[in-house]
Amino acid sequence: MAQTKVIALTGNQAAAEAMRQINFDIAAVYPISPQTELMGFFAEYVANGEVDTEMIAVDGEHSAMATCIGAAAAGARTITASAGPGIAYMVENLYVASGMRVPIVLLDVNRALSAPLSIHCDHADSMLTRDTGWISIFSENAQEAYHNIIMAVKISEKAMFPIIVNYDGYIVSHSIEDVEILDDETVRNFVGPSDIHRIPYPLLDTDKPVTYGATAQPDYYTECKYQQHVDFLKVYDVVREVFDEFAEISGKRYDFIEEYKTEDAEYIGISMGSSFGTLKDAVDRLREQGRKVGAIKIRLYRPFPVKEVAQALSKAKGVVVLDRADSFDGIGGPLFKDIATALLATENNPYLHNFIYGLGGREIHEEEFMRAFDRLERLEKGIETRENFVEYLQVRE
Amino acid sequence: MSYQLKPWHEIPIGSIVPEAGSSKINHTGSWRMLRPVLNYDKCTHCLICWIFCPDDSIPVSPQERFETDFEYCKGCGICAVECPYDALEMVPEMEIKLKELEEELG
Amino acid sequence: MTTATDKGMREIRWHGRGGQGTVTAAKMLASAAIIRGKHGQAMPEFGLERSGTPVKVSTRISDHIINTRAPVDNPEIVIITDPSLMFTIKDIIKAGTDENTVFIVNTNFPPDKVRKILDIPNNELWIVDASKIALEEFGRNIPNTAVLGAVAKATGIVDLDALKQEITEAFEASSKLRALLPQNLKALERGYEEVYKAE
Amino acid sequence: MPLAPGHRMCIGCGIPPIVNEVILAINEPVIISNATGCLEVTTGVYPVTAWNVPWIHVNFQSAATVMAGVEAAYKVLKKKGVIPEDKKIHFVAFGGDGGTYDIGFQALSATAERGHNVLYVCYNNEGYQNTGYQKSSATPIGAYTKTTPVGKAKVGKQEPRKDLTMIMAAHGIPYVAQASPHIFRDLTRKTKKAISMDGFKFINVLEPCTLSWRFSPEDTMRLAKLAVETRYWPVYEVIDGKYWKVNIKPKKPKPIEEYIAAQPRWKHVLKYPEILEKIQKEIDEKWNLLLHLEEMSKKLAEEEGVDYEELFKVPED
Repeated sequence: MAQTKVIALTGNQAAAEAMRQINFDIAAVYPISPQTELMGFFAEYVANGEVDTEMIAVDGEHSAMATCIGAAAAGARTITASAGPGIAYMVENLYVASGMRVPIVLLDVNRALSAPLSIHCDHADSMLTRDTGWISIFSENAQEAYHNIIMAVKISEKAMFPIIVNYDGYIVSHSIEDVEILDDETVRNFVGPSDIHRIPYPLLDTDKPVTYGATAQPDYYTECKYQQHVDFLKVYDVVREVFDEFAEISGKRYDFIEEYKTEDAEYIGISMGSSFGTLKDAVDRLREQGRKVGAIKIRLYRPFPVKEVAQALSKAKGVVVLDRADSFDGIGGPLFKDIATALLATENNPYLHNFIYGLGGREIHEEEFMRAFDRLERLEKGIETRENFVEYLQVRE
Repeated sequence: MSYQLKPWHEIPIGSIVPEAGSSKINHTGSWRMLRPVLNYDKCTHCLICWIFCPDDSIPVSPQERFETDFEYCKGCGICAVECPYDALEMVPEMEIKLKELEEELG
Repeated sequence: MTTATDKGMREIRWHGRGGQGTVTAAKMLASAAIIRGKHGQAMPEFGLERSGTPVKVSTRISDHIINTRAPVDNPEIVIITDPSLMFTIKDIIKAGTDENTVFIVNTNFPPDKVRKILDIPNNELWIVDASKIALEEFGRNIPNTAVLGAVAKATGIVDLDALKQEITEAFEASSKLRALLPQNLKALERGYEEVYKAE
Repeated sequence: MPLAPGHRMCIGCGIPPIVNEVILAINEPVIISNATGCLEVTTGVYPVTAWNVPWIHVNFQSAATVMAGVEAAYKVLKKKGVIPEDKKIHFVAFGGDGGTYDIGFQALSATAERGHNVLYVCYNNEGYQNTGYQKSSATPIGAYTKTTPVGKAKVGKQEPRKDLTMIMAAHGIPYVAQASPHIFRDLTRKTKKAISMDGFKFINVLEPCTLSWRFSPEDTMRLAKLAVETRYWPVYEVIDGKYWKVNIKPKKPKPIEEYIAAQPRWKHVLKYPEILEKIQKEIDEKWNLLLHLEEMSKKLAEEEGVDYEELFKVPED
């Protein structure tokens, strides 16, 4: 077990600390709120020679990801960070990175998308990445963000897929919390040293010239994608392994999902990111009223923990999915559809309802989540009816 | 242009091509309509044709130009135009093919 | 595999070289059939190939709606617009054909040579020197209109007037091609007249 | 050759000679990045590759940036001892004019400004040839493209071409040059000069396109030569954005009409004296400017006590 110390850090400071300890080879940076100060903190480490990292201040997020792809294919350990519109701008290259199977860590300090412009938190940016073939992990707080970044390096390099670590803009990134920090040596041993041969075809091995990013015609494109598809299914095992290894050094055991009082729960609420704490408080208050409610947090978002979610919902009567992004598709939020799909893996057929909340940084209170449970229960019992699967939780009428 | 189509599990990770120069499997000579015929008497082995050949179809040593590699030569004729010694002539491929066929048929 | 539930559907495959108008010819054939109230389809197989590379185009013509979008794998008719392809991509040309496949070849070779090169001793074979016609009529080796005339005669898939109408409309729509319309109509007619069925 | 046969570039394409001339001039290992375009789409066609050197393509706009990532990785891994201290690698990016003048310009400019040790070579065929010839900002005035057709209201492209070489020189990077593949000794020398300098280098190479300019494939190099002889494509180099040298000065320049007449994409302008006049004016003014810049740099060098001729010498290998 590692030496640890507890200090007060913001989410961005905790992320910068993880980056310092890992001593990434390459960090491509471009400012965008609320990510900006993270790279500012990290730049101090670079300027003071506390890390070896080549920090490249690029001309935009599209270039940030292109730089990362080049560096990662070369054989370097690579990270970048962005938010909201910046994530949208780099989406083209996210597909390239996962298609090339290069390990890269991307920190998404979750932010809403324009228009109207908002620098505040929601998960619309993450939802742009959900089909890109990146592993995606959500963090509830600064502590999880810190841990997730350390684990992400290893997951990404073992799975040979790039990985996104999400944490909520401002709510996590700019709030001070007590964070338990591992000692540098433990972290460095955990991730292992830089070596171009961590990947099978490093560009920098000029004795073995390889071609990255070829064109595939219809006779091969399907095979390339199917291989990616099959390998992405193996990510579950990789994540579990790394979670286990991390438990050994940190004493903190993570799982794909986190269940709260679901054991006997009839009605279950599901969310991701920083709102889960509020959701747990809402569950506690409803439990005080004698209501059988519980909550689930999705930590591993991609690949989606279908089996775990199905198992956790196998006895529920009703499920309310709390989406921090809208899909504008007549069906419901992105997480809602993931949960609906996961329910195909259980015999149980709970009543499913969807609320959109917390858009563009709208603060969320336990009373609002309690209202979501109330609505779910009344719908399930036939006391109320609905026109759509999805409703907004916090809109002024 | 023939290669064995491999199943998905036999291809390298990330659609990477690890075999350098493996395009040699594409015999682009099939595109050729005109064939550069070299007059060895005129050739001074200056290698100008070699540097300008878009298809890497002119095998050379530092001192010598060898016969064009017709597996790959697409027949553009740049070598014939650029040859300072007029040592190359472009002949319609069909004429050559027909002559070969006639010989074969007797 | 193409599953032609439509028994009356005519399936044609073209082999040419980029830059010689093969794709245009295939489209014109389908368009001419459409002018006559039939259903037509022409699908080039796009690759990364550049000018001069072999190109393959599928054409289907039917009295009924054509549902398939697969390339023609077992052509009833094979059209070769560039004679050198017989030497270079014979396997691709022959793929999916049998002794009932009709071949239409643009060449100045005599039939016995074509039969020998393609190894089609008994197939129905039509020959037209479309390149010569094109060179004589408008001075460039773009044999497509002459080949179209030959196809009309050899297969009866469309009538010559429909092709004339189609070519006229297509050429008149383009400022670049307008001036070449009379020569191309002549090439079409000559292709129709000069194509012959080999013994 | 760095580029193996069996690639799918057009018959008579001018790009492979440019690539080979550049890479053959470099004696140490080299890593290539490539913008999407003709070169990329015809060389790395899965499951085979024409490249005999490490090569990466990410997308249209990223050739410079991707190479910056590779170069930075090399730098840091050398510092960390992962790459041996004595291992020298050169980093070269190739892009067409679409990926360089237009969509990749922001990334190119930024990579230049950051001073990555990269040589960027633009094979400039004056249009988007990979997509079937649309106008780029390198397309000359009056030229036909699919997006600037010749009609009754408008005759080809309305604007003169952008001078990217000048723009790159304004970055003040160590080395900028224009070259023609026909003068291969010049391009080879320029490559050697470029890689001898630390920082970002840019060479703009004219690449006559047989397919879209619509000339016969055997004439590619003839046109590359004619472009220099008519002063349409001056062959010159710039050091540190301030010392200019025109490498080839045709004593009696050939008439531009000869160059234009050889290109069916452009030759209609011969019927439009006002366009022809604009073209000639652009050429003359640019030529004059270059000569003045050359004279001024000589004076500048003298003032600074710098040996002007020495500046342009290539160090012996």
